[in-house]
Amino acid sequence: MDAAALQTFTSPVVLFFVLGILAAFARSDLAIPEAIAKGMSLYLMAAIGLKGGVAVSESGFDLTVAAALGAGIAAGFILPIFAFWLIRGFGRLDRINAGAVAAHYGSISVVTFVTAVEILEFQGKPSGGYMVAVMATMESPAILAGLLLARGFGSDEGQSMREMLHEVFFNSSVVLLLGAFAIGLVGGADGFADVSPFFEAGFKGVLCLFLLDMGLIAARRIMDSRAVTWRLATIAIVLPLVNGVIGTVLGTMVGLDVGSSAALGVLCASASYIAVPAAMRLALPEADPGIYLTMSLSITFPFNVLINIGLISAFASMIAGMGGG
Amino acid sequence: MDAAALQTFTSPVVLFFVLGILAAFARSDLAIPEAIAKGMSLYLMAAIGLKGGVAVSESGFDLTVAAALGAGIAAGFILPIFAFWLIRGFGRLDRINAGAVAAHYGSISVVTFVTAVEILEFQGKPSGGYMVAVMATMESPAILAGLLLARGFGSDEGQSMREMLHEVFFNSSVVLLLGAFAIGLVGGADGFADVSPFFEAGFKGVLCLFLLDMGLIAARRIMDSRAVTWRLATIAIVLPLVNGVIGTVLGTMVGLDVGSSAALGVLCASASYIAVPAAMRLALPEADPGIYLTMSLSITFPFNVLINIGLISAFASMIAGMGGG
Amino acid sequence: MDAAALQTFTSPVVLFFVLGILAAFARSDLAIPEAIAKGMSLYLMAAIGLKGGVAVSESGFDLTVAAALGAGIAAGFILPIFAFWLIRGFGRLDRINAGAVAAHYGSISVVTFVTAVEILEFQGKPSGGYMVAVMATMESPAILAGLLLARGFGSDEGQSMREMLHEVFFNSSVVLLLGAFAIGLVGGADGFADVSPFFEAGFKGVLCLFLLDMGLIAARRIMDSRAVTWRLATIAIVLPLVNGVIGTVLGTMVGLDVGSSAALGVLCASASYIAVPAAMRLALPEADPGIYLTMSLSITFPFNVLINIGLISAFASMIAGMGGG
Amino acid sequence: MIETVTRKRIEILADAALVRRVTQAIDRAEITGWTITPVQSGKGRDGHWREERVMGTDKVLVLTIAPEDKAMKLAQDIAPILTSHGLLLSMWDVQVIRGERF
Amino acid sequence: MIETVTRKRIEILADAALVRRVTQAIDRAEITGWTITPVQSGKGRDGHWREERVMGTDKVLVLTIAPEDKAMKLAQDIAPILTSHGLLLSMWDVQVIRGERF
Amino acid sequence: MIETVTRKRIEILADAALVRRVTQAIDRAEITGWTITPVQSGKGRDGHWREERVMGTDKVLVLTIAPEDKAMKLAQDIAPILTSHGLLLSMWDVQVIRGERF
Ligand SMILES: Nc1ncnc2c1ncn2[C@@H]1O[C@H](COP(=O)(O)O)[C@@H](O)[C@H]1O
Ligand SMILES: Nc1ncnc2c1ncn2[C@@H]1O[C@H](COP(=O)(O)O)[C@@H](O)[C@H]1O
Ligand SMILES: Nc1ncnc2c1ncn2[C@@H]1O[C@H](COP(=O)(O)O)[C@@H](O)[C@H]1O
Ligand code: NA
Ligand code: NA
Ligand code: NA
Repeated sequence: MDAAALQTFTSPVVLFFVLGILAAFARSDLAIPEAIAKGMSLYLMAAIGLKGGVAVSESGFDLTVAAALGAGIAAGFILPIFAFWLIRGFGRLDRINAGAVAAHYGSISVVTFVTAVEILEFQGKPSGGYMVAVMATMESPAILAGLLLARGFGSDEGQSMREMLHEVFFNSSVVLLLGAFAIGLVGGADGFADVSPFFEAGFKGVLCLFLLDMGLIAARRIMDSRAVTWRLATIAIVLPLVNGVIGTVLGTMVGLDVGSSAALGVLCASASYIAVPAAMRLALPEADPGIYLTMSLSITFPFNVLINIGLISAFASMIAGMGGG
Repeated sequence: MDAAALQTFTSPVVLFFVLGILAAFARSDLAIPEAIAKGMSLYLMAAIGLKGGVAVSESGFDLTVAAALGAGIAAGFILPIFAFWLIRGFGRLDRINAGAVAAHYGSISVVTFVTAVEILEFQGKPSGGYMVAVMATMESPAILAGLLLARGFGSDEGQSMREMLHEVFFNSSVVLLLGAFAIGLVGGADGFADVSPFFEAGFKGVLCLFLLDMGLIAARRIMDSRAVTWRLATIAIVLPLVNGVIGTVLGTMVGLDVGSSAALGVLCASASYIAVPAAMRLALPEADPGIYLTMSLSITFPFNVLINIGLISAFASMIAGMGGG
Repeated sequence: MDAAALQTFTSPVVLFFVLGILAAFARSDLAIPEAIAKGMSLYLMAAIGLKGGVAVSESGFDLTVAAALGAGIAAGFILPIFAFWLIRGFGRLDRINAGAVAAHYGSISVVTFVTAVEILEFQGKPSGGYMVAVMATMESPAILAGLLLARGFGSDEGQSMREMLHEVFFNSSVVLLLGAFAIGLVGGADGFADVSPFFEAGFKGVLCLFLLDMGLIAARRIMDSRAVTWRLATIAIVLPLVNGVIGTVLGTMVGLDVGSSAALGVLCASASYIAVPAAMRLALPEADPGIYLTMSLSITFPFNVLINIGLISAFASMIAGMGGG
Repeated sequence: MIETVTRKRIEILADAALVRRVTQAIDRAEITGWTITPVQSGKGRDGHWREERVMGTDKVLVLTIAPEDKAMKLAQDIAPILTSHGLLLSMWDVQVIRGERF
Repeated sequence: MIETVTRKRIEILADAALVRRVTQAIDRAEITGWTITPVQSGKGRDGHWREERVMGTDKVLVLTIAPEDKAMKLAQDIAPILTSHGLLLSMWDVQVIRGERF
Repeated sequence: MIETVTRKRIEILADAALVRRVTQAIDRAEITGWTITPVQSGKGRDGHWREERVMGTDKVLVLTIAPEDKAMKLAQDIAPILTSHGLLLSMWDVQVIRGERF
């Protein structure tokens, strides 16, 4: 394992995240207005979508892209099953809560992905632009999977199921990511040149402030939290480790380059804390947000940003080297 | 008519607007926080004001500028009369509502103008910097005209008239546009160099996100709307067509260049949906916002951005060519 | 005295401040959403902190830096005593209100400092990057000093004192300024390159809009205000003049360069209107915000931005010249 | 036991643009003060609306506490424009401490 | 003297994600409208929360004014999910002008 | 018919900086929870203010529902600082479902 795993810590993006965590633990009143945070997250999604679309408009769609999309969707359906089994067994949660947590770990976190893309680029292992599309398609399947695990097949009331499916396919981040991706694809590098000072030059800076906010929120939540046992905390570390390995191996197996394999690993390792919680309040209102949000946002998210992205990146390089030997 | 009318559709700015409309029709929950939208609109007005002021500080004030200002103010007083007549007759609205709608169509939409400026530049027909001042002066006259049409001359209570006049001259967009224009004029290109990375580089990107939001809001409003009849919808298309022609001819007649004539046409064609609705709630509270907002924001605005700007641009080139022949 | 004192008025940053003041006096409804204003102030603090940290990472810590820090902290404890004496005697305020006002004038205003840094740079007298750290350490001592002056030593209830000390050391601007400073220090110019398009290119533009808002708020407050007598208004002008001289002399005496001496002068001259008011509501709720906010925000702040920064800059050059002779 | 007295609490839902009409009426009724809280969205006979601050079509809730007589004066003053201005008014009895302040 | 009539005012605290469940119940009770106001933070048995719009974990207050019978219909309709959905409901009598509108 | 019980609803207007004083008093009165809603602007004896979050001079509304005895305990606890801290308190009877929760 190379030094990559540690290098993360000198990136200003990660340092701002750490600053947020420290400020929250020191009980500082530092806070970013919700409207600003929401605005930054929309900006980040539009920017990453555009960038991916432009990249694909240049490289074109090919078999690799199709393979990556297939791998992502498959992972979205399969990972929740493993997670569910672990959470019910080792984690000792009831069916409803276990299903909700499984949905979170099967889905993805946009910010974790974006941070990983920055770090991978910084380490000279850029991931393919099509990974943005993979990410967008991975957001939703796990919501369905988690719901089926929690409720079983027959028991659902039709109306809430329809609402839920709509939420799954037209939820704001899916629409914005894929929409911006399509705009990038249509406009190409030329059309993008116009708006790139805004979407490209500002990107890392906005990511810094957004991660500052996420650090504050993640740390404050864990300080208030009472619902998470040591068993669940352990799962919130083990799942990203295991899923990261699975995703990276999967990516390498279907022929992705090192950066893209690592990015797929990060997607599998990441847990949603924006789109899925909203869907779960609607579909499984009895499930306790104190459990699933604390696990995904306050444990898994920092673990991924601070440690696991570095590990996955190193692991991707390692197995790519082995395949090449 | 050249291809210009269609070219609009590959601009990312317009594509984001379309994305907003589609997302709203798909009932996605995508939404931009109001504070962010308000902030973006302030940014756009400050930037366009500054840019216009800097341009005029270089070209200087001359007879053309005076002619453009005069044409704009005249249009602001006259266009509402034609609109009022059409709305009462063909549209079958009562006096109060007809006056309110007329005020909207006599006034202007900053965002439509800004979008047109971008598109005209993109097509190699830049408009003069002084058009920003023309726009600012065109915001208010129509409010007065519409009010007089709705209420008649004698019937007004003094207090609300005074309030209204104040609103008309010191309304936030007039103040910001003219204020930033003056700052650009005083500071000139040198003073602007300092702040141009912020106000210039970010401009198109912010416009993209703002139009995304406008697309969402415009489409949602029309989905909820019940008050707009097919007669009114027809007027919301016919008025911008007719007013666009009038403005473009007027501009060409008083000697403006192609781009500026087209910009004047767009100003005449555009209908206010920010400043005037606020003034109307105050001055004509009995008028139904469901009518005037839906017409100006949900029909005329998309029609202008998607189709009419292209038509007006082509028409301006055409009659400029005729004059030149 | 050179022309520097007047040059300030052609800077777009100052012109936007003037625009805000004029708009408020004209009773325009121009307003910047609170969330946006808050976001801009966080952005400005992060940017100035980063910039200072990067500068120090290059110049290194030395005796000058230590001297500047010492001078700043000393000023933070001593200036409130002089202010308290003046406010009780000439200003005729009771003990509680006098203590609260003294705390404001002993502390600092980040925005005044940032504006001064821009103006000094514009005049070719850049201040040292370490002045950011000096500013951050000067925020809190005066809060303690003012509180002791208002309450005396023995009388405090333990709990509110503890709350207050916490507020003093972990208040959001101290945390963000020092945190960003540390990140700049750790990352250095290389790490900063990544995020500089966002934090550097946008800086002056954001400052323009922020000062527009401050102008609006400052002018509106004075229009509503009834609590400030002519005696207090006089103090709000005299204190920044006197403190500015003290700070500049202090800076020159401990060996700072012209720009940094002037910056220290501005810090001493400036009065807090963000961090300290919040602390005072908590620690001295009986004190009247109508007095301390109007003095610091509506009189001293505009006076500093429009006039005093220019004077201090000229004065710093003058005494530096004398020392050099 | 602390002493409480009974006052009327009036809440008026109004378009943001029309708030000054409402607060001027409160001032005319010589009530000591008022407080405005934001509103996010709503549905009435005109259908659904969302807060759209850019367009100035948002609404707010104006609340004021006053003695019965002043409250009725306010209600009477504002009643004629309730319909034309699309206002919504409700009021009820509340207990307050420091009754002399209202 | 203007005429006032008595109506029930119901306020329901609900997760933003669940608001449509509440407003659909209001519509089912054939109440003429509702108004939603934002909420900033709170504390209950589950501990403290802050409004975290990015995460979709914020709450809002839904308020509606209705005649007693419709109000009770709404309360009865919504009672079964109060606990499972973490809703908080309170209601009281208010006086309104233009009683025929509610 | 669903069963409702009567509780007191207390609303306290307070400076944002002083909210913890209020919520600590609520906790001391052993009330199960509280909810904070934002406030936009207002007018009192000190004249008009606007919400100015940058300056930390904004206010919020703290609302809590409690049985009468706890409500009175809270009111008594907080009465002495009402004037010095510029708080505004009003309370009234409301009906709630699931009375055991309050
Ligand atoms: N009668 C009232 N009704 C409602 N709110 C009030 C009333 N009086 C004062 N307020 C609110 O309390 C705040 C402080 O009032 P005061 O302590 O009188 O300056 C004002 O800004 C208003 O928001
Ligand atoms: N019964 C009601 N309860 C609470 N709010 C209402 C009610 N009816 C109307 N509203 C509010 O008043 C606004 C205007 O209603 P309307 O005048 O009926 O269109 C709506 O958007 C709602 O916010
Ligand atoms: N007694 C109460 N008074 C007012 N609000 C409450 C009360 N109890 C709970 N809440 C609110 O209801 C939310 C959920 O409470 P709970 O279901 O007890 O966790 C809290 O976050 C508070 O905002
Ligand atoms: Na995952
Ligand atoms: Na027009
Ligand atoms: Na000072």
